[in-house]
Amino acid sequence: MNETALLYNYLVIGGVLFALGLIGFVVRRNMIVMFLCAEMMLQGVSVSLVAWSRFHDDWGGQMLVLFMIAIAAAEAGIGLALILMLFHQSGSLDMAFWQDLREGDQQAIVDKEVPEVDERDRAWPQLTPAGIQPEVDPDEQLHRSKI
Amino acid sequence: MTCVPLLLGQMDQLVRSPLCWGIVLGATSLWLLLSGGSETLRGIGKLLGAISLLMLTATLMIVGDWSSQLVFWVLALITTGGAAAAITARSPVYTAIWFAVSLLGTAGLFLFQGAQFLGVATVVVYAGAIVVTFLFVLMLAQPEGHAPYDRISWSTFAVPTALVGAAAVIALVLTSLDGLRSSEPLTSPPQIATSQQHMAELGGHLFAYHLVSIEVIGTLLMVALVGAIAIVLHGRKSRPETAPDHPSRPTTDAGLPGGTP
Amino acid sequence: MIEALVKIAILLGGLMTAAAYFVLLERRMAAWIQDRVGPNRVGIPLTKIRVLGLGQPLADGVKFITKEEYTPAHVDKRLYVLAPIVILVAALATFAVIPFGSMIPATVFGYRLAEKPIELVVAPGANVGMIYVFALSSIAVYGVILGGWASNNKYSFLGALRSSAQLIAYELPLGLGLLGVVLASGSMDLGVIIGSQASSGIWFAIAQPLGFCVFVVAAFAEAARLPFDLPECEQELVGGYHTEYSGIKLLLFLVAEFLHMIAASFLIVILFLGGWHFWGLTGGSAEIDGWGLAWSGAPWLQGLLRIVVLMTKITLVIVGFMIIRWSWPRFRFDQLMALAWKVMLPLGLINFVAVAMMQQLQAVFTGAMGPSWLMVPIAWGVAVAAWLGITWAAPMIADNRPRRELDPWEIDSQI
Amino acid sequence: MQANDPAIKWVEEPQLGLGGKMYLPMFVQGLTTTVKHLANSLSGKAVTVSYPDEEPEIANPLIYRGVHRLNKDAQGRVKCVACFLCATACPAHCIDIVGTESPWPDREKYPQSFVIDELRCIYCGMCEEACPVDAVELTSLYNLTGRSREEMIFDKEKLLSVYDATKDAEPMKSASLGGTV
Repeated sequence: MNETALLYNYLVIGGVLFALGLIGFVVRRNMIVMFLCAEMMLQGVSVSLVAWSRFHDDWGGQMLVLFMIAIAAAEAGIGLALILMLFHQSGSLDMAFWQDLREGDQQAIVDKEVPEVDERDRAWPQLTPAGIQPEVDPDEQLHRSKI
Repeated sequence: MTCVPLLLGQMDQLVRSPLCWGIVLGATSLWLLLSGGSETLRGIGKLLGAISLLMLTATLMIVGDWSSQLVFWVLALITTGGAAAAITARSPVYTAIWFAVSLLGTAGLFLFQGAQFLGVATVVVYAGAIVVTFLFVLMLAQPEGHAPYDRISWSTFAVPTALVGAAAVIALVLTSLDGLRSSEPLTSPPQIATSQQHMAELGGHLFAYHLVSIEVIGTLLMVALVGAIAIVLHGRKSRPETAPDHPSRPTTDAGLPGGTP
Repeated sequence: MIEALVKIAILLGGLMTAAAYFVLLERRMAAWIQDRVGPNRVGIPLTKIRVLGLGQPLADGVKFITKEEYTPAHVDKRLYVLAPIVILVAALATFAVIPFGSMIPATVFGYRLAEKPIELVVAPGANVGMIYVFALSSIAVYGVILGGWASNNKYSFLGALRSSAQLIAYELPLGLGLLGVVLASGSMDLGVIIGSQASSGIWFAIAQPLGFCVFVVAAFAEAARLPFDLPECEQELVGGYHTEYSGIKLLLFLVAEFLHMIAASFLIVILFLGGWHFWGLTGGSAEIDGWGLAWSGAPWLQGLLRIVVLMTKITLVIVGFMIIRWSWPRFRFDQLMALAWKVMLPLGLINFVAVAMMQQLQAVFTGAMGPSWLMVPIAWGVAVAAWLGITWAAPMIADNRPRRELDPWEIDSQI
Repeated sequence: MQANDPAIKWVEEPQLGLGGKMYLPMFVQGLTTTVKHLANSLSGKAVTVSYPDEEPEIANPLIYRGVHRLNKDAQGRVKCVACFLCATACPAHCIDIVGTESPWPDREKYPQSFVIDELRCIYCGMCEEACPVDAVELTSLYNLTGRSREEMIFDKEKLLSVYDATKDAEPMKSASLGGTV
């Protein structure tokens, strides 16, 4: 295999992953999605590191990725705990609840227009009825007919 | 700032390459997908995204014979496509699943490089533990999987700004790597990729040269574990009876469980 | 390439048939234990010949396939379809690194099969063998969790949550039980692990009894077999994560469950019960060496014998799974978690430390690695001591008695 | 109610003995039971009856509750006196009687029609208990089948014919149980 091409391709893919993670982190508002996007950026770096490790025939890059995985695990634990706590306090995973930390002269972001919730989504968790209700004969209610 | 003249100098060359168009198309598709348009716009965005992914993949260099090239292409598409789908999916559960798909692609890329242990460890740790835990939380917090804040971004400028920034990152990577494209191919496979005793060598290296780091990482994990438990316990105790009403609070959806205090 | 394809075909065919017939065996075992007879009617189709009900799997399959496949209106369609596929693929892919025999000599009856002896594993020499199995078992969690969530049904969802919590919790003791073996044999390759047991003649169940116990319990939990089948307990969750499934999708779930059980018994046998090795019968070297007087002229016979020994052991372990199913009631969920975190995890750690120390001692005194008879009494001593320690600590671990000094409203904060 | 309320009676849970704490003896105990049953079944002591191949043995036909029959008296007349007690007692409302004036001097009424819906019947035996003249009885016929719902509605003739078919094998319960009629 062409080692240079391999390095080039992996670095590009790593860069793309990093960029996509960056976009997601900046754009999305769901705390967990933001966290996953941060992990995606880490993945991009890992891909590049493994490529360099192979190119230089050196274990160092792989070691670093190994440590990154461990740190990602630690980060996930702490992050999850924090997110859970924030969720308990605001009742929502929306990051916009936590704008208190902004600078004093900054405007808080308020949503100008909220997309209306799709009716299908709204009705979604309902269970379908179990079947067609049978017709009831009123006479049947008064006395049980014999044979 | 040195990259600006570099970019400008190669602009001419860039505009004529499919790479540039791939990036532009990709940015357009992400813009369509992220800015909360109608279903038709999203469909167009998905189509454009697929085209741009294919274009970008096609501009990658040829790594070897057709079979390994094919495997590489598939893995690259899974990785990048999964990542793109993850950041654009509206339901966070789908985000987590697409991220897991992207992780599987990454693991495949690691295996393709001969980094067996890392490939499998990525699946075990990331896909197996982290993402599952997140799915867990997502499902508890948002059982219906739809919330208005997953459909809109911070403001009108957030999406274009992020896209321009990301495009700049990719362009920077591509231009700075341009030297690699023209360099002569190296074909001798490195020793670390062909080793028959992969695990033994990796372990030996890990504990011979990085012993202190291992200890530090172990300690870090332990502290993180204790910290996570402490945070959750603390949060449970100091949970206010009624959450204070923030003036800056954005719109809430009455359908959310516990959305309005 | 062709060799690998043939092995995959044999493995897939064998596994699917085995899964089908283990379902029959399971039903008949259940019946026998409950003083019944069990399904013994279905024989050869279109005839009236009944052969111990051996046609039952075929009839069941036809029934499942021809049944109405009902997709409820309230499910998330894409994930609902994806879940059984994910779980089945993960369950099948596990077997890529699991050896289903030792070797077949290159020449059988004068007919040359291959350049060198054929190793009976789809991906021979996988350095990461065991971690690969772990990775796939963690992928299987996705099938369960997606199935439960996509069904949009509270029972399914509870089943999925329980299942993911249980599988993640029991992966730790499973890994710790395994680590002892990896440490003693010096490899994660399952073939090498069998080889180290075969050459020394000491199965790891003998050398590391504590690790064996921990691993077996964790394997039961990972395969979600009774007494750990909380993800799908019928009485509480009406089937758990596959409540809303029917037809062939349900079949995929059930087959995947059986494949998990088969994989678990493969692992138990390979890691702890010597794999294809049996004293005085199969020889101790990994290669087919025509060991022993009887087989010296026919190396293929030795290869065949090893397959037979392995399969016999696996069948026995599966029968054990089935007997145990009817011997104990299900755990309560908090008991299950307490068992994983407060009993199995410490026991696994003790085992791991003990094995590491014994390896070091052995290297110092005898200069040799691998299992040795010298260390067996020490290992058993450690196991008994650890077990007694857990017995002593049992009241602290699972004290379910009511606490009368507590106000009911305070209990939540005390837990 | 507080936990220290004197009205609460606290019951101590039984303490586990050493065997219970060690789990292993209990483990062996459970396994032994299971394996014992397994061995029993394998040696042919399963309690299942393979029905179409072998007929089940009815241990005591007198108390078995199968298909109904209408008994006849010594002159071959139907014993029923159309008192409606069985129809009243029937929890499933499956007995329909049309009574009319009896042509015989020893009773006032007799059933012009006597119909039991065997599909609706729950085989509880209440009619048998209620009958003052022991006319309705449940036989030990268990394999009641039919191809249509109509076929399963037994009229008087059919019920009498059940008596004819079973009277030799199963004599009237009233006689064997010391009845008066």
